[in-house]
Amino acid sequence: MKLSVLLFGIARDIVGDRQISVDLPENENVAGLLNYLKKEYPSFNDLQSLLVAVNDTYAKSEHVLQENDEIALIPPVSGG
Amino acid sequence: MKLSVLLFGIARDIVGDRQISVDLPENENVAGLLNYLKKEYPSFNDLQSLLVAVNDTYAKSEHVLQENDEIALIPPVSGG
Amino acid sequence: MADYQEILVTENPLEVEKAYAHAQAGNTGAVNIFVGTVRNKTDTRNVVNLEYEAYEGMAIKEMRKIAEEAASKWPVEKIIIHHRVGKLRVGEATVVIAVSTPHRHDSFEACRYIIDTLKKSVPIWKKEVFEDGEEWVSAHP
Amino acid sequence: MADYQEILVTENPLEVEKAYAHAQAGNTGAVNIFVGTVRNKTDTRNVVNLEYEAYEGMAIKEMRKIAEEAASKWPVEKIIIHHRVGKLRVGEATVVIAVSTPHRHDSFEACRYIIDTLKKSVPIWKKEVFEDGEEWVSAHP
Repeated sequence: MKLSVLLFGIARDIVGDRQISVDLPENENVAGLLNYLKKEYPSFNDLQSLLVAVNDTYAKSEHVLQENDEIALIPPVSGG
Repeated sequence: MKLSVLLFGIARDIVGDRQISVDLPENENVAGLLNYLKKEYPSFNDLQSLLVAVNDTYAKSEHVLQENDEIALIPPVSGG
Repeated sequence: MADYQEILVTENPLEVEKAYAHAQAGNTGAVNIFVGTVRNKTDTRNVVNLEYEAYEGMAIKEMRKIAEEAASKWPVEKIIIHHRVGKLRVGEATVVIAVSTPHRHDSFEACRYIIDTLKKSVPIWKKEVFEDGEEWVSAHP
Repeated sequence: MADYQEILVTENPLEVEKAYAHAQAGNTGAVNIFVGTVRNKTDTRNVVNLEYEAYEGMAIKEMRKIAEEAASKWPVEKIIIHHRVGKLRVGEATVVIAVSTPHRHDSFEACRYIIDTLKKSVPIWKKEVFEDGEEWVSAHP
């Protein structure tokens, strides 16, 4: 399945784009997506944390992704 | 000695004036002034507290008063 | 008066933005502001208005002391204390305290210390005027 | 959205007085306001400006959740959270949080809970631009 992933902050700088498209097996979960991205972009391993949001909500590792999900990578936040 | 005492809040309402003059023995202290006033105006005994300030500072019971002091009665404060 | 403090007792309406502007300083990362306001009820009685009276010279001196104590306990940049006196309507600000610090937790703690201490020691008195009478707050046990 | 909350992410300068005005309510006796501002230094490096970026839809959703949590823990009247994004200069306000409650300690505690939680969970990112480089805050261990 094709997933579109939104990128912010340092994650966007690492990838060099606001959004990427990734091709993963059906029923892949959040942990699988993160594994894939950390291999493609090793600099992600240097971050203090890297979370995934699905449809505007933080998602757990075992959360299964679907093609129409709005997926975003959340590097360490620093608002306020 | 003659002392002038400033009155605020409920203390002013009890006495009915912003200021009173009291005549006390030389070297009378804060405790003596309060005793005198509580006899003259028994309603002072009903207050939650009654402190005395001398020259803009809270004064202890044993503090000795002098004729030129600025003396004020401080009923329970409720600022803020 | 130390120039990190600004202490004011006034009959004019208080402006939160003004206290904030004065609290802002170059090394500030955080400003905590406390605003006390006139509530519409005390227990179940409707408040019509409030009257504040201050022993002004001493009140300012006591507020300066409190600001000094706060500045000795926390690394504050600025401390602003504006207290209103006179007749106030429901909703109006009675006191505005603004404290700026490099880091946020200090701003919360110093500001809370200042309002808590102010309520205990500063010679200002509040009279609540109800629809059915009036009362000096906290006067009686 | 519950009407006791007002959550805003904006590129426009924040106004403390506006947040205060919205937090005011009839039964309010206390308003605590926290303002985060751009400091002129981080450690010893001079900050030229800050850039804030938000994942806006999710940021608003997370701030609403935080406001709901605060409202379930303390008897709040209103919760205002205004967060600035874009390019900010030293001294400008990055976030304004205002919480009104009947009694003052609740306003301090709820406001502090909101800023502490916001800093942990809301998807907003800050880049510090120094005289000699730039850095996403907290990105690396």
